[in-house]
Amino acid sequence: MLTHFLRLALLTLSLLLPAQFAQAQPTDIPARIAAMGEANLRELTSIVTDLAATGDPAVVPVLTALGGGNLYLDETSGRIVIQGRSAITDPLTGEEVDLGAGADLSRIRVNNSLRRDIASALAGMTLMSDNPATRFSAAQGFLAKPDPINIPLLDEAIAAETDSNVLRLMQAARAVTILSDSEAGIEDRRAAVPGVVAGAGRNAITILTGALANAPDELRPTIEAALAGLEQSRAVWSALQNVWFGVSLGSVLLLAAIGLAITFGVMGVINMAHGEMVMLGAYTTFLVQLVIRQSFPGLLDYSLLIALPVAFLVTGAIGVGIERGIIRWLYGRPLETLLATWGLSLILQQTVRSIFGPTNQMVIAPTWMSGSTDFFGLAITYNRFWIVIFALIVFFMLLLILNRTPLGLQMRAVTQNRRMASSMGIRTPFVDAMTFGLGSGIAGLAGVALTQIDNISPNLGQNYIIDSFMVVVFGGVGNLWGTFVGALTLGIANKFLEPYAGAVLGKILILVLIILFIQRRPRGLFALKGRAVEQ
Amino acid sequence: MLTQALLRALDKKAVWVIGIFLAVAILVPMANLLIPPGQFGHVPTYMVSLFGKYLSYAMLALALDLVWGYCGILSLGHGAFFALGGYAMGMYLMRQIGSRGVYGNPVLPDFMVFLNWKELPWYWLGFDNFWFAMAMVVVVPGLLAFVFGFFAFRSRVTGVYLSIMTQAMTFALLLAFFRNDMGFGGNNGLTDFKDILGAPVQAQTTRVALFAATAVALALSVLVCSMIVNSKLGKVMIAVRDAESRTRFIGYRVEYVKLFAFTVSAIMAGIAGALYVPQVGIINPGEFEPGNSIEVVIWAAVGGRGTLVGPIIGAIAVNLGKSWFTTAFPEFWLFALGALFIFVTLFLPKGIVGLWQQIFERRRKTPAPPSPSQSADVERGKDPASFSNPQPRPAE
Amino acid sequence: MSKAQDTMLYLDGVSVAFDGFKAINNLSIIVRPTEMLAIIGPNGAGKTTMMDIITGKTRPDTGDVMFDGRTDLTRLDEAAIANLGIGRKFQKPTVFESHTVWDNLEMALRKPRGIFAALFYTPSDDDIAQITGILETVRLLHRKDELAANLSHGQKQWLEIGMLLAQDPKLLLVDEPVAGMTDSETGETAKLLREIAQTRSVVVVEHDMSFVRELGSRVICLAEGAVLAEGSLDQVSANPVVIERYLGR
Amino acid sequence: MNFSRTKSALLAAALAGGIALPIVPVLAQDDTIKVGILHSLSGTMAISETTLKDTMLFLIEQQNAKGGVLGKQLEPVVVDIASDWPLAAELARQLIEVDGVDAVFGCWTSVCRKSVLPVFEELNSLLFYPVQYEGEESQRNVFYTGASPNQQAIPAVDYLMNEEGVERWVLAGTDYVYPQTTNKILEQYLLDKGVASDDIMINYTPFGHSDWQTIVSDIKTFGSAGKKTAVVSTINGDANVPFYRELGNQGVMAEDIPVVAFSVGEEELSGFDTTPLVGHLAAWNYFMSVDTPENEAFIADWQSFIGSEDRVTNDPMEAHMIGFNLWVKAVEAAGSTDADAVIDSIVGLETPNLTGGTATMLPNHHITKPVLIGEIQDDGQFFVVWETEDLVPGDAWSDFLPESAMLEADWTAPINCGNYNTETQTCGGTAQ
Repeated sequence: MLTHFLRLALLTLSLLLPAQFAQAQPTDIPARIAAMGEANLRELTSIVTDLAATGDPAVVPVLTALGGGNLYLDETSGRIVIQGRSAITDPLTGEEVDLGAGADLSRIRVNNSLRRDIASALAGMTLMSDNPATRFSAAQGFLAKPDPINIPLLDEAIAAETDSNVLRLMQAARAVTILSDSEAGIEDRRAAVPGVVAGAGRNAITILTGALANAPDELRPTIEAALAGLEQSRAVWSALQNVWFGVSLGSVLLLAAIGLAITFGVMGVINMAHGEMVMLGAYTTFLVQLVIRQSFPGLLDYSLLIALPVAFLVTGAIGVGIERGIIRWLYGRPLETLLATWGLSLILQQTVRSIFGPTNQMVIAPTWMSGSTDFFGLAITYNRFWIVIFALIVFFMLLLILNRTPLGLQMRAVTQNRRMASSMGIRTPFVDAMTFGLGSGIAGLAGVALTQIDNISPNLGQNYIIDSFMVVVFGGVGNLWGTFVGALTLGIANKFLEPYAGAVLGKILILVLIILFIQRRPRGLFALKGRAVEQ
Repeated sequence: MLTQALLRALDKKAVWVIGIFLAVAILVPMANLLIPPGQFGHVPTYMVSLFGKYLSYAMLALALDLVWGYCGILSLGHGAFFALGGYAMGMYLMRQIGSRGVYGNPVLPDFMVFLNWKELPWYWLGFDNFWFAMAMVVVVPGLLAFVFGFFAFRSRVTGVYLSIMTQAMTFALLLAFFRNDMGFGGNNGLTDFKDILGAPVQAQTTRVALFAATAVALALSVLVCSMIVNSKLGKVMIAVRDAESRTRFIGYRVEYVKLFAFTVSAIMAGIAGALYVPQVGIINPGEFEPGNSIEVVIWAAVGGRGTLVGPIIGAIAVNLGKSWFTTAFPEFWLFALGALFIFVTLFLPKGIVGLWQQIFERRRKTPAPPSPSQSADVERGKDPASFSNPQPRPAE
Repeated sequence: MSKAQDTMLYLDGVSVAFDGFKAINNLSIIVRPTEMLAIIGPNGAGKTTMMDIITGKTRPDTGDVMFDGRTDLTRLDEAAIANLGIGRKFQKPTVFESHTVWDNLEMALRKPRGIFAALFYTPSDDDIAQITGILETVRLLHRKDELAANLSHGQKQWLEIGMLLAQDPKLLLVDEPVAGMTDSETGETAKLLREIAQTRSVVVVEHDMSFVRELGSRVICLAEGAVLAEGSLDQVSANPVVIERYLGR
Repeated sequence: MNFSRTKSALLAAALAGGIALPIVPVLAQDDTIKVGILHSLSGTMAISETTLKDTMLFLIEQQNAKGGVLGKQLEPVVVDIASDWPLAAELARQLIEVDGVDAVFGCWTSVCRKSVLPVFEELNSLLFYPVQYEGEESQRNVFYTGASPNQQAIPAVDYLMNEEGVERWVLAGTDYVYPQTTNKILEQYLLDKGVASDDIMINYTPFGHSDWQTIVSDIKTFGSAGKKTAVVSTINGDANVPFYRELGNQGVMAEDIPVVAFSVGEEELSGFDTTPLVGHLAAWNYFMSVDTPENEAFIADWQSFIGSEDRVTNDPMEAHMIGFNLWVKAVEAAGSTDADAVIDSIVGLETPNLTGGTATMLPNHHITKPVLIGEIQDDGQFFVVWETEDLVPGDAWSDFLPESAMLEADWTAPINCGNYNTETQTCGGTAQ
């Protein structure tokens, strides 16, 4: 109990700016909240400081809501309310309120600086919250705004802390605070440096450089040493980071190209409409999510998973249609399939453009695909991570289909010797249609994944078609492993070139390298051998 | 020797095509300059430059057909040669602006001035001289084609692989020319030309002259092409197209044959580009778009590949359609274009000319060019000469 | 080297394998100038592969291939070998179908193969006479202006032989020349080849035993990429192993 | 073969002739005034430009409802330049010569403007160009109703400096002329403001760049130098979605490293979920969220015209609206649609913009605009956090580029010059 008052006192002190709000009384909290309705940004800022100054836990929900943009003013009744997920509640009491009809909610808007103030204000009040996540963000708040006055508070929190992550962060925050406190003893400050390095993660460098600026000379060497160490490890990690970037870029290329490895690599159809299949996959995802958002909002997080089979079927079906309608007349004339499918791609693009309009469509990222994790200094974004996983799954599924299923067997039979296959009673037209459908379906799957990193616009496909062909040709036509290795090689090479050559030059270099490579190995990385290829 | 070759080129009825374009080169300018506007038969200047543009496209399509229709090399990068020729011309025109640019800088083009370039990059030197520029129009595309072709054909990169590589080439150039640091004006390219050989580019007479020049150039390229295809070399080219390795076995160096055709064709494309730029008044990296190169193939296919007049007809027809559609049905012209591509490949494998032959010459027993499926057999690797070829061939 | 002396074609210890499968296995064959050699053997014996090696289409893994006693063929490519004077006729007749019979021969005619030579080539009266002569030999004079595509199978065979003659080679490699020919045509072909063999070396690959008999030349039987038996047709066909492996009972 | 050659040759001639004859320029009928609309409806730029085409149709319909201009109805002539710039020049020529339009509204990219510019100059017609651009140009026949750098970039940088206390700058852009020039100007401006040159990082990416991992992590590293860092983005349309996604996913929060964009408006944001972007900024001269009666009415009419409640409005649309109204006023004032008359009468005319101010056509053919800074909200709208007290006049020639500092544009007598050198008192450039 006593500690609680002590904390409040400290807090109040800590947030006493400007001074005239020193006599802030808990009683006028409602008034202040009410005042938010008509306040402009400057007034709002002072009100926030003001509310924070009361140190009353009751204001936490208000500030949280304000920061999160969930605080509304009902124009008609003039009430300030919190727009929750399910219900509208009163900011102070937290009870549900019924504004009745005629309610006209308008959001109380905040800007960056205000958001920062709120975060730091909340930090103090939520450091003892029961929810570790809240405590974590609170600790972050302290990390961001170190202030000596908070040290006892931090100490207490650290003593009480159970969650190791939060604890590490709190200790870091404490270390930072000491380090940046000019009153604190040199020894303490020096001792604090390792704490910062240990706890602050990627921000450590930022903090230390900041501290270095106004550190006394006797402190400098320690900080500089620590910085040097960090820089070194960062150099190592940045190399690994590049590999990761390369892998994730490679997996995108793989996804985009693997369908082509079937239609072009296995069937020999120069499928210029491949990119459009990807695009259609993306649009299917968009539609699926649209339906889900309107009818079953609960499933929103799984919309991508639901979209996968749908996209596969839709694009697969379209693929079969194309094969039956156009491609089958052109077998043995690969260069002419190029022309026909190019025309087809124009039509598909324009169709989508006239149905959905030329502008980008929105696919919301599911929560499990947004944000990133800090894997020992490697920043790994979840969407990239899942796409890598997904690419691998698709690839190995495909291998399985081709090598372990009757359909796969027939596909290989037909592509290796059409006449022989048909004379052995394989229904070649059916197999052709299925093969092309499979390739297109996989393109559709790629489309689903691409919704997470790229525009969903009619031009989506064009951005990938050339790269896809490069990957397949580089890897060696008709060889899935070639496509696999090719995609990853190109991805990683690209990412290692980019820092030195820049994005544009890097891409150019890659293209030139591919051209040169093909001179050396005219059949690509993993060329098919034997006579089978000749038919 | 040359004269004989010329005669051989002419006695084939290519003389007609040549004649027509020479006539056009004279009549259209007259119709524009002599017949007063409004009167019947007057060709407005607008139409003149429009058709000038089409003719340069036709020349490009002809160049492509020389390698594709006759030598079986499907190049999806001819737009690059066209654009390079165009840039060479554009650089000359930029230098001609002199101090009339918005900043009045006598040497630097405007885009260099406001990007704070201090002096002219070395590769811009000499382009103030018309003849040097014209030399570059020929040399740059020719050289690129020669080097690219030399390596590609020597290491026997064929069929689909070659096509994709040419795409890669033009795509790489596209990205390169987009870069402002390259000093070619980046995305904006080269524009706002003032005059060519002292004559203002916009002037009616200049436009008409440019048109005439294009028509003559086209006639000349038809002459050159017909000279080539009617010579024994032309026959060898067709042999290469139909049965590449068989041609090797009777002792011809296939790679050189291809290299010759590819280089000549690239040079023609470059010249076409050089004639195109002053008539449209701009050259920018968009010309390197892989899509453009593919469209050129379509023109040739629509008109009828493997003939000299086919690509010309195709280029003019498709572009007329394009101009008309983009105004008449802006929303739908892509549908039309796409449908055209599919229709032609499915139902008109020999293009308009082929159709023409089918309709008017069914009875006459005239040797027809090989049907695509025949030559396709070859593409499929059924070329018997390669039956026991242990070298893997592309799974076409 | 000395062993290669005064031979037209000299293969010694030649082997080549595709993905482990030994198509040619330590093969040694000698063809003397103006000699006719018939090669028989079951399918997959490596007959065609042998021709690929000689004509530079396939590089042997090991072994020497010498032409005219001095030229190492393994270092040259198809065109160079063809220009040395080795002509090849393919199993399936391969003529340039979109060219007329005449043009086929004109292209094959032994003349400078360079680009510009070809570009500015105009047939001299001598050339025309030569081509006409060949057309008579292969009995195609009456169809000289037709597309090769319109020829019958047998005629294509002969046109291809005509192209061989036009190349005026020192060594002819003829792969199944009488496939799909009538008996009379077969006879004619045998006669023609014998004539040719007066002045040049000829290697014939054939299944048709009666035809081989008509050739009346030395015979080699290949199997699994190696020489199974060698000698006159009677000797070879009497050889039990050959009967066992190829002729069958 | 040969015969066929002849025949087809004749066919070619017939074809050419046959088509050539019917296309003889038709002079504009007197009963309507034709207005050309020159935008990309297909190709890469369709994403941005299609809306502008609809906007023009909408404005023209409104005007006709009000009785047209000079008692005549307006007749829109729409063409598709298909993101193909030589085609743009050809179609511009066709609009003017064949269709006989009196004014053209169109183009988005600089290259489009550059390619049609000579045509308008030669045929002396009018082009209204509605998009923010790099400046360094003023042409007698062109009216620039979009922002020039001093009406967008400079104020935005000022805001970041003063309000957010930014000391370290990333200038990220797509590699084409608008970002290149804008960044050149900004770099100079920042240096003048005393920013150290190693506190400025400039980065260019190709069009439609979709893999931003490296660049975003570079930005994070650059931002971890202990100084407040901000990104000034001139990244072009399509590349923005993946860019912002990567920002969001790599946890670059607006509180830490705000991004201020010059090419991201409501239209672009409608393409994705903006929750992770809340707080990032954009600088424009108009936002859909601006709360004025004019804007409310405009949005309502637009949405009813286009028949969709969720279609947004954006800055270039307002620019077209202003340009169109100014043109109408000028035609009324001149009593004719003749180009020269309009050019003379339009300078100095005023029309209300949608943000409660008035747009004035300046002698340099640019207009006065307010500058607004907005923060992205999670509903894809912008919340105006700052705006200039008074209108900023568009400046054709930047004062921060050495070569153009002493240039002025004035299309009124006596100067009548697009690049008047105030030092040498002569028309035509600096380097004389």
